[in-house]
Amino acid sequence: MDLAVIERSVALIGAIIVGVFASIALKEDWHAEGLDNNTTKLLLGLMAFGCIMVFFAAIGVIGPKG
Amino acid sequence: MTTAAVEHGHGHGDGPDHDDGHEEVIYQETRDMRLLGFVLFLCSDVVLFSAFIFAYLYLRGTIDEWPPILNGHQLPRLDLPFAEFNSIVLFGSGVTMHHALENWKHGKVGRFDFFMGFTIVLGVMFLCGQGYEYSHAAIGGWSGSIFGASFFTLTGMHGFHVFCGVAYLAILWWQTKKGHYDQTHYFGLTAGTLYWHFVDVIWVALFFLFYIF
Amino acid sequence: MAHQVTKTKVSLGPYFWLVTAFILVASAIMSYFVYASGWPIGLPEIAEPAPEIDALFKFLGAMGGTIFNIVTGYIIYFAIVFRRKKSDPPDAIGVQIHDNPVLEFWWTVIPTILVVILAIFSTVIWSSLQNTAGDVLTMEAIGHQYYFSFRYPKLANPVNNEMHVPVNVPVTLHVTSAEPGEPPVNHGFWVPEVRLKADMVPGLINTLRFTPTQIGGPYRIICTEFCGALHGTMRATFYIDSQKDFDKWFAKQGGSGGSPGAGGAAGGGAGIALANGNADQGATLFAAKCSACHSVNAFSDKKVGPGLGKIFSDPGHPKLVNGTAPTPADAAAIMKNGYTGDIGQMPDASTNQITDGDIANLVAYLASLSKK
Amino acid sequence: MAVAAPTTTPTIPRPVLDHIHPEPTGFIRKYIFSIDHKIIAFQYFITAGLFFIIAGLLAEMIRIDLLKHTGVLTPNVYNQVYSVHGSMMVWLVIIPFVSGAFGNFVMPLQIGARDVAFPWLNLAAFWMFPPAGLILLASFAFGAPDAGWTEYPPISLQAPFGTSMWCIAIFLIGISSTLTGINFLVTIFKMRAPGMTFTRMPLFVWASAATAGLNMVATTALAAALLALFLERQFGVPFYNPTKGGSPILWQHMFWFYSHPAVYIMILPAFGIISEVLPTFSRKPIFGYKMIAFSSVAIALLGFMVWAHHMFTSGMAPWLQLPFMIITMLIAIPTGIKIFSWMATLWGGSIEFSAACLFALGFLITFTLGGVTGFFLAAVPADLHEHGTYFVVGHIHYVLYGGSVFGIYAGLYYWWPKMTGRMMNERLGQWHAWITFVAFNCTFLPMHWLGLLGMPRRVAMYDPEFEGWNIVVSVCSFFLAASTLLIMGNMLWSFKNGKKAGPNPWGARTLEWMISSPPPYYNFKTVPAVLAAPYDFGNPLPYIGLDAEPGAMEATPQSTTGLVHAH
Repeated sequence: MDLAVIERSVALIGAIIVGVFASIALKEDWHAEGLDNNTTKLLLGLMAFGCIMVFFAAIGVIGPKG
Repeated sequence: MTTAAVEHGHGHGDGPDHDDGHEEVIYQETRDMRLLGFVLFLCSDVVLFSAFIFAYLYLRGTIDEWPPILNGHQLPRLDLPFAEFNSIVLFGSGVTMHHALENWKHGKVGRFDFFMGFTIVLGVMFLCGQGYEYSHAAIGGWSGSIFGASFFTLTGMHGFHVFCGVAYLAILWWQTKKGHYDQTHYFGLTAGTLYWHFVDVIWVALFFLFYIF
Repeated sequence: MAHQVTKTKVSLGPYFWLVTAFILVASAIMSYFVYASGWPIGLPEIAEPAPEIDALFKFLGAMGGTIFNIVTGYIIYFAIVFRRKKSDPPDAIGVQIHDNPVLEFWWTVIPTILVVILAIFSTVIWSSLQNTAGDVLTMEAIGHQYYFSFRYPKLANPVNNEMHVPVNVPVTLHVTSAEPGEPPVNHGFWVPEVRLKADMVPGLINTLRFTPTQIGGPYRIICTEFCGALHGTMRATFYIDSQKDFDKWFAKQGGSGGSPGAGGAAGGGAGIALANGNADQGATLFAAKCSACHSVNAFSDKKVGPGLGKIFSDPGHPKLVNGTAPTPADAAAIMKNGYTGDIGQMPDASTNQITDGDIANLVAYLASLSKK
Repeated sequence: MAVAAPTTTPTIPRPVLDHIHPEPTGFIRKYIFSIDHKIIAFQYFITAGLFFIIAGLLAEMIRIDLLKHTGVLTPNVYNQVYSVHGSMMVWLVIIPFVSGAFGNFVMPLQIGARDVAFPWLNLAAFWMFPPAGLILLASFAFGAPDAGWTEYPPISLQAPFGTSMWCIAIFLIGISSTLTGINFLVTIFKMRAPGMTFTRMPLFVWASAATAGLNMVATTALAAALLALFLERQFGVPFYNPTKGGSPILWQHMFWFYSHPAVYIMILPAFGIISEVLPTFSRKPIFGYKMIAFSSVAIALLGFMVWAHHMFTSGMAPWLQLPFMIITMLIAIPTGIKIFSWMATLWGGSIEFSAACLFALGFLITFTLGGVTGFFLAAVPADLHEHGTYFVVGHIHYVLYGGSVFGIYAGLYYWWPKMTGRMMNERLGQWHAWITFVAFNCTFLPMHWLGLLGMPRRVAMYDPEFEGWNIVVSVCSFFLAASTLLIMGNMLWSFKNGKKAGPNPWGARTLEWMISSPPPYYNFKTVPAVLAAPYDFGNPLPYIGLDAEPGAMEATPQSTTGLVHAH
């Protein structure tokens, strides 16, 4: 139980940090062209989405109830 | 290969062999092909995971309530808080890897080393986390139920990919020490970064499907 | 392209239109025979929806045949007319056209129209297969390695390898495979004369709906999914009986009189519902209540009363009640009301202290004995 | 790659000129582990050819068993024989032939490349193929797979260890196909000769591209299905076993999601071959180039959306049957466009009945019949009668034998001179074509009626009333097998006595005919620039900067069919 709280708070903070950095990286690369950059943009974007998901899971908005 | 190719170019005396741009052209053309090939490889790998994800959703659709019943009692959900923590470990490694590549591009080798090491450490942490998860996921084991089957198979495949990724990054790191890459010729690092991001994104899907959905 | 389009117009080839006419006429004649004859299947249509499905087959046969005639006809014609002749110079070349938008438009549009027609036709017939209205006889077919068994309502035990249905009674057939304990394997249920088929998948129930229209049989029930070494031998027989014959057969199986299709006819003689009799409980009851006077051997093995081992299957068994060989209904009636006649006497149920439920179980037990 | 060079990348308007490795010396590197696409293609030819013989003999065992309605072999043996026959023909014969052999040999030559993009990957892909075949054959020692080439669970879960070996073998083939697909796609996208726009590519290249895409995407889905089956068989991981909560239908979905596109993996290259052979031998531009090219892609795309038409009877949700039926029927439209365009290519031509051309014509007829019976199977109510019967067996052989294998024969007779530098005996080839065509139809046409009258497939014994037709089928199948000896003999004959082919015996116009036969190690001394699509007979060849082999650029070919007495 305790452990869960710690995990959640770490995840929460981490999600914010990682999400922000991912978004910044995304913004920097936004105008970069080429197959590698475009793929990177797609993947980074999906990863940022993952961070958002973790964020909401950590504050208990999404996830199995009960 | 490039050097061999150049010799061959000389052998047949085609094209501007002696201008300095020649090797560079060969390098760029080879790089473009490898990049396209690598991205196509990632696409087919996506299909591999998609097929198992389809299997998981299909099996999940065959029963009324999830998780399934095993030996009379319903299986528990997985440990969400820990999964959140572990996910952030992996996603964080994605960001550090991105910064490692950026620093390499700008010639900041010291910071490259820092982020590269950071990435590998996080990758290993994630793998250990998965080991912990496996050890206390009380869902009846791999062959117990369709839950265990799909969970351990999918995350196992993903874990295998992460393991390969860590090894790959380590090799790349070693190669940079050997001077395989310079500030403008670093395709290996690009491929490594793409692969690592790919592994992260697969985990995004798995995290949602097994812990949230 | 324009000049090339006009170029194609000049001299399509000698007798081109004659050949075209021939191909079309041949296709028309062929289509006529497809519709006139039993082609392409040529098996009797013993149930709805066989006629509808055959109509689709005939349409497919006519359409496909026509397409095939056109392609083959022109290929042979072109091959003959445009072959390189010995007289031609070795560097002879063909007409240098690249395409013909008009032609390509039409040979894209016409097949599309055909596909749409076929899709609509198929969909209509498909929907006629889906209608669930008015199923009267709902029964179950189960695949085993390597035989079929059939469960009827109000029939305690499944019938093996023989499926009887009354004519003109809509049937809803649930098919599945492998009862618990058996190795689970797929089977298929197919009666070619009905044109319907469903896979028998363990843990899954598929449904076929049809209405027998022709009294007859035996027809083949064929397993169409590979189910093991002897898959090829897995057959059962399928009969469409008149209601009367069906009831007789059904009663023989131990079904208490009246068709299971007749919607809850009074189950069994003396109004006892025999359908849910349990043979095992019957066996214990028999040991306790009946074995003093009755053996479980042939009729001739007489204690106080006759042996009942083969009461439903032994032709030598005397007619007891209504001039027919004993049916479960008769047996139930005798247990209920007692018997007094040329082969002795038997007290009634109240004297023997057996309930209607007991009677159902005993009848089921006797039925199971008679099957051995 | 350790190249220190200026950061500026001069853009030179040409593809990879120097993407060529030095010619190896020494037998092993040259012929066994060569990375030359031509040698690898030969290795595919030989290996797939051997497997073709074995699988053909298995087929004859099937027909021998069915000579008697009680069966001749024991049912267990029979089931293993037909299952391995199907698996081998699909994965070890046709797919390696069309993409491994023809794709490898012809495609790089036709786009003016010196090799495929990743020669080492090519080598690796090939060397997964013979072991896979050997594993599959070795499974006979452990109780070979017996549930057909589809290996439906749950019965395939109860089969002996051979079925696990089947999983491993097919998994290997799958990896090999995926790698080949990636390799070919990159080659076609990145290594075309300058000026060879997409609409100037030969149609076989278009077909190879579509096939490569299918290989790359679909095959990994099969890998997943096989992995799950293997895990369930060996470790009891429940995916398919209904008694442990799995679903047999899941396998059918995952298997057919690959195996229906696989049908197009097998037939699209054959389409490409026909599109090369017909223009050459009717001395005409292919009719409706764009339509044929795009229809290949359309077929490939639609091919992903029809897999469940194999499952109309297996208990999907009924409403799902309609979309799959309709999309399946839609595939008839691009296919029809191809057939009609090929007919129009014949029109007004100067048709030379070489063996290759005869096989191409035979292909048109048999494949059309296969397509027509495809309509029968696509319509759900009709399929309820035909599913799992010999009608399906007849249909699949019309599209795979009458389609793919006829295409392979046509391609063999067409490109053999380019591969070996020697001609085959045309007369013998024409006899081969005619005998094969007749024997083929007599063998597989009656199967349709057998199926409609109630003969299920995968049976070691059957109802007595079908014995007559089965004897006919079996006898004809023996002739069909015998006809294969003709082409084998022809190849051996040509190695010894075949007359020198010269660079361009057929007077064809695609790039591979512009260089000597067999092509030199590096294919093209100088990579030519391409000015137009290749099929304009009568016009000068649309290539510049090509120091062509003498004789290649002549407009007048010497005719080699013997029907025309040239020069």
